[in-house]
Amino acid sequence: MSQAAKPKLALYWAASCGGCEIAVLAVNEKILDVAAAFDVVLWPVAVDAKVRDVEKMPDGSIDVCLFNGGIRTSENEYMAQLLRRKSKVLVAFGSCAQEGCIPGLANLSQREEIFRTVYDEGPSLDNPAGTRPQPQSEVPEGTLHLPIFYETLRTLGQTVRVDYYLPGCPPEAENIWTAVTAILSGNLPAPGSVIGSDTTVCQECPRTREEKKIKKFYRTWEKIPDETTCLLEQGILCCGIATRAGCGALCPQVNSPCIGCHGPTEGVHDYGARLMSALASVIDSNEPEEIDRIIREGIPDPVGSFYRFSLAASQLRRKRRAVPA
Amino acid sequence: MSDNPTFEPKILGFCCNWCSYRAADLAGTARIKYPTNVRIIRVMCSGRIDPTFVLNAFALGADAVMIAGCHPGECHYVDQNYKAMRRYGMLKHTLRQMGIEEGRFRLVWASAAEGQQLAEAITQMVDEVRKLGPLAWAANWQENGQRLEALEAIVHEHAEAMEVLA
Amino acid sequence: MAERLGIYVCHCGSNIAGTVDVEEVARWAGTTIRDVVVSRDYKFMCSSLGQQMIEDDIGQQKLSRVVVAACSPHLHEKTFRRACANAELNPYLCQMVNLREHCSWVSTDKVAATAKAKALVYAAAERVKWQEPLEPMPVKVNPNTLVVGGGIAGIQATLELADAGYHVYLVERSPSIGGHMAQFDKTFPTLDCSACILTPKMSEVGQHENVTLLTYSELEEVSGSVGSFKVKIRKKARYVDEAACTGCGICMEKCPRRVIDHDFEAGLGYRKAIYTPFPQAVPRIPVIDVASCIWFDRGKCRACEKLCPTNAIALDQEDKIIELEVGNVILATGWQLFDSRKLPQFGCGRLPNVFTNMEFERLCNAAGPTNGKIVLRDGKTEPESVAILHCIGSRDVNHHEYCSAVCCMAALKFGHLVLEKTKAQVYSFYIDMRPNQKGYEEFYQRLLEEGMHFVRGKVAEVTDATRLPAERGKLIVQVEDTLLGRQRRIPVDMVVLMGAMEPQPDAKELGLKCGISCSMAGWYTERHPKLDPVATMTDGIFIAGVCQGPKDIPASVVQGAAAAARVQGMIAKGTVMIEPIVASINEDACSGCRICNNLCPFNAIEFDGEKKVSRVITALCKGCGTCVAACPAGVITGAHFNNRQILAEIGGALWDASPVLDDAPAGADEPADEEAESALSAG
Amino acid sequence: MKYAYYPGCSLEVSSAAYDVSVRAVAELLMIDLVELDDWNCCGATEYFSQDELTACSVIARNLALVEPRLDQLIAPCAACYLNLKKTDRLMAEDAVLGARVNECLAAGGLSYQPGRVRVRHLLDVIHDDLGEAAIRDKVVRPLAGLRVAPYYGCQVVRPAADADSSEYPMKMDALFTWLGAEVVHYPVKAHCCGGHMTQLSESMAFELIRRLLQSAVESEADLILCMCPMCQLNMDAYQSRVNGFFQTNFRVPVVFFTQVCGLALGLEPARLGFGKEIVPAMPVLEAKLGAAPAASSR
Repeated sequence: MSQAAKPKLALYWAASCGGCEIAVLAVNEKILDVAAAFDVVLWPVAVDAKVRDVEKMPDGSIDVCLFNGGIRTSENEYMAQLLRRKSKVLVAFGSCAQEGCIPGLANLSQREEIFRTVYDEGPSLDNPAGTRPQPQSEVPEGTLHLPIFYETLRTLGQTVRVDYYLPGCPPEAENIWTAVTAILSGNLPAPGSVIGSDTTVCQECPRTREEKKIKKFYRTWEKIPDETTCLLEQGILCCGIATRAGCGALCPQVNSPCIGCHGPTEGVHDYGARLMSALASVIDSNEPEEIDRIIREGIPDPVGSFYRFSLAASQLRRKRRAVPA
Repeated sequence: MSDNPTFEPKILGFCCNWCSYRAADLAGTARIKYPTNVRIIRVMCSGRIDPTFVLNAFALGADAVMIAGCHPGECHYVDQNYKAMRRYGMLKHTLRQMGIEEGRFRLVWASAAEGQQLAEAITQMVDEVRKLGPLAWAANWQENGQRLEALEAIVHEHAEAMEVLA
Repeated sequence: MAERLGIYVCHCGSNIAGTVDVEEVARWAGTTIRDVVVSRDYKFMCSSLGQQMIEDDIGQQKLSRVVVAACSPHLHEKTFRRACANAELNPYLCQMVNLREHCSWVSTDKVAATAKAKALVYAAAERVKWQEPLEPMPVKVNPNTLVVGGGIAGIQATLELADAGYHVYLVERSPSIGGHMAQFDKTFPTLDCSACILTPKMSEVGQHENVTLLTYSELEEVSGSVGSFKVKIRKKARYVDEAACTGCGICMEKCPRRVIDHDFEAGLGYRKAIYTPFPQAVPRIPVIDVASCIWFDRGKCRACEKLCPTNAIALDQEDKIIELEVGNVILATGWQLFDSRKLPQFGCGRLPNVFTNMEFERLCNAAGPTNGKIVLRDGKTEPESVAILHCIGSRDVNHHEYCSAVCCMAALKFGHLVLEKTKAQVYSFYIDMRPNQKGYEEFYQRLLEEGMHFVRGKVAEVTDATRLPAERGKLIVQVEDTLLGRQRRIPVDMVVLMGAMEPQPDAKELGLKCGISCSMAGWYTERHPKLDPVATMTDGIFIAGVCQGPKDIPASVVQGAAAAARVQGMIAKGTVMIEPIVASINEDACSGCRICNNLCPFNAIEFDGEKKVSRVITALCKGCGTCVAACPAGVITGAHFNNRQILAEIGGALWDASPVLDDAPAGADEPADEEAESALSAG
Repeated sequence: MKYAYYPGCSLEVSSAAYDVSVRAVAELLMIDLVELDDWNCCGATEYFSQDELTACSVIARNLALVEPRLDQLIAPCAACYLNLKKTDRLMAEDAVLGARVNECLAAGGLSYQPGRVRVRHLLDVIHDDLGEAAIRDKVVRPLAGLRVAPYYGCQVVRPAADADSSEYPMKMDALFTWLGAEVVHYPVKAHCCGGHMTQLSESMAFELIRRLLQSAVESEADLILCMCPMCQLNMDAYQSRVNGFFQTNFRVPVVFFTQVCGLALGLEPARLGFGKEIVPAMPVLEAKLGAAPAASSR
């Protein structure tokens, strides 16, 4: 198979932790097959290719681009636009690109708050001058620019057209491999769809399930759940009921509730809404006051609990910016 | 408080087929007047109301959302309105954290005979939301003007870099 | 392929057009909403011409969806669905917009109302695009009927059905059928004896081969729906074996415990601890009143048991729950009498010679405690003057605002009976005289001629505080005679309070069991106050008699017959079509989390332990959609109310609210905004 | 139990007996009365017929004087009771009036939030807040054999029906049954006592008073029990003139219910203001109950 004939692959890392990059390597020796199968044109952490090389390529000349991370800065957005233009198939790789993930929870704060924490109040900071990065700074050689930090973190899908989504924080190696081979073999689902199971984690969860009634929600540190029965039935907020299967119920297997990194199943408009609706429905009380108490005491941080991975992709996307006093 | 007196809130109302929707019908037949701000959507039961609908309404620019069902214990489907009550509590809790005032999301009960009561509840809510002012949710997503400049700056710098190389 | 929408905006004469600019709405819809191919306004859409117009358009314009903006779907949805069906368009592809009840009638500002109307139309148009063709589900109508309440209305309904050859289960709470009518002496305006016209009907019910009579029984539970209800009846322990009892009456004769009869005799007469309410009771099988029976009180006696010739006494009997299957239910649960002690100024319960209307009925009744003699509380003195006070508890903002309908005529009847049976003067104290049915006005005239005195005024008080020697020992009626414009004090020997009819105390509870609602006053709500008075909002549940509102015997009989006729119609049809609005679970995607399992009050969701998935039992599903909203995986769909449809409706309703963004993309998976694109294409 | 106390002018002079007996009985029943400091006129009938704002302001001042820690005010005089209640209600119903009244109060550095103070009558406090058991338990000298006619008048029971039924009140009847008295059937218990008619048309006033006395005599009552200074004054002070006017010879003692109540609770007549009435009550009381035995009295 000649070099030229190899399909071109690009991997990019925007606003994310880097776990996705490691996940790619977690396919272990198969990575060699990847290398053999593809001509990797861009992968900042692994190969020495420059953005300008990409810019020089004709549009649509990259066959597959695995894009991880959300859109937090103007640079992220620029790269997203660029890689969209240059790629035939753009894959939102992992939770950050798909629905914002943990960085998306920053949408609960105002940009100014974030800066204050990062540049002024961080315990490890020494910044008496209160220096902040500036989008523009004049130097003898001329004007230098830094990317600007957006008010709101957006998902890749909210920024450019995305062909496929690969869920997970990070995606599991085997799912990555399935996706890659699918792309290679060319038998792909409809554009815009998520490559993964169409049911939820419960199906992969070995625990026994009964009808549900919840009188109190426990936080994970509040009790050690029994190993065999459904965590939710024990009052532990397990997101498995609403979360796309594919991980093999990793967390419940080790007696820890699903936190929802695979996001919602097909056709769901708002992941958190599914959880809220389902959990509220099985609260075992008809007294408004008691209901409020059960919710307040058991779920002190509702957004963090229901939208841990999907706030940026949720219908409201972020906390209100001009919050009234 | 709204600084704009001419502000007419847009409120979405969800009514159950058996009690509250009929209460609204009764308000009509009895020619009871109330503000035009509420647009009613019919579902079979308040138990059908999915938080997704409420969030969707807010995201699409509703200033407030009202849910109306049969009185507790009088649900046409025995006790499904209690599920609505629970979801209301849950969603209210989340909306608080998202910065949406309680006055913008209400759950009211109205039996088929309570056209007057429903009309009053609507009037009251409209007044309250008028005071709260517009919500205009999507405005929260806007970046300030710097965004396009910044993108252009990157494009420009990269272009320069190319020239240097060339 | 894009849908082809037709939008039809109704003027409803001026009902809608008066407040909403309907031409504008139609014009706007035609030019603004995507996929609309025709948009018309018309004077009366529900008229045959209006329907014809829609049908023609569907044919000629190849419409695939229809939106009718007119009145409440509860009024005309069926009409327009039928029109669509006539034009071979699936009826469920038609959506109504409630412009009249929800917009024009409740608004005054035409501009605002028109804007609201547009939003409502937009919502329906967006929704209807996602609606799917559905087929109603046929259900066989069980020909058996349940009638609740053995008063005259229930009796009439029962006999109509039974005579037509259909089986009826008649459930009556008290030991005998007959209801209040059995307590009366004469009936206005014809003055024929109540018992003479009622008892034959009662015994006919008792003997009818098509009637299963369940007295001393109460409706416990109703499940299922039109055509196939399942009902549970509690048959209270009678302590008498109905099969064995011949109704000879020896037990009642020998029972040593005599108690005041507060029910049938309104406290004026006595009955035994084992009793039938009255001699002509149907069935003639007595019951033991546990509260007054010596055996149940002290554990001795058993006289009835010892003396019963057929050993029918069964002191160890217990309540029984009977389960029945019926196709339709008729509620004829009647009324109770207003407690006149709530108006202490009239002395009821305080001044001995103040009587309630029911007490007076018993006084007049030849079979009553005084054998029909009208006498004072002492049981012997004939009154020389009688005052009859109208509107006690009715037409009174402190109690019931409604007019109790029958009291005027009953008062005239009482007046006549007093004049006929005694030499007394009779006074009627009324607010308005309302004898408004066939022969009633004539009866009023007759009483005027017979010399009954009519004083127009609401009585202030009835007191025994006398001022003049002549007043000694009398009851003084203090009243403002509004025709004379004078205060008057009228001394009388006897006062009769015309207490109002009020809803049964448990009417609401029973209504809930059957899924029907009560008016603010507590009467059952009919489907339509004028055009559908005996049907209710719940198919297969009908109402008849006073439980629907105060009315007299003829009116109750009419309703009983009407309800029976409606039921016969259902039975004749054989099958009813029920709305295909049900939930369904996509089993391939269901993970068996079992959140939904506990949510259905009708047990329509079963869990398949084998496949580990949940499943909806369509026959039991009533389509509330609670499970649809609860499913965390979003794999339950509610027919005709699915997420797509409702979200589209929301989007439409807010078409003018969604702000145009100059910056961030409006929604997920949309290409970035042009500005940014262009900025980049510079590179 | 602590209640604010508003005696009103009558109880200082013409109806002093009411005041002392109210205080004595309240003390014994452990009803702690905190008299308003610097209370003023209740407006009587006149103020309201003059100008509503003035009337409300004058009356509201008294409500404003109720200590923050207290939320109930006892006013034994029927007129005071009615006016205080009426003012509170008007202020609540008409926000504008409420605001204007508060402007006036502000001048004196006071303010009143409608609904803050619940105006009560001692009768319904004893009947509702203490109740049968507590009262029966306190009786040391049952009123056995004493035939009393409870008279309620108009202002306490009308228009506000919360103290007792406005059509046919019964709480005093109940109280005196608990105290062991024979409560006679007194159908005119809520009829008119003539009120100010004594000043406008004696003939009418006297006829109204006559009816009350007449009914008491017919039901062989030993005395009439009042809860309003005006009623007591009309029936007691005018009784001889009524006799003169109608050629009758009524001698029906008319006293305040708290006075007789006090006797049953074992208080000495002296502490209950007996002797101030014009038709003396002691003779009949002693005849029926025996001379107040010092031993059992407190």
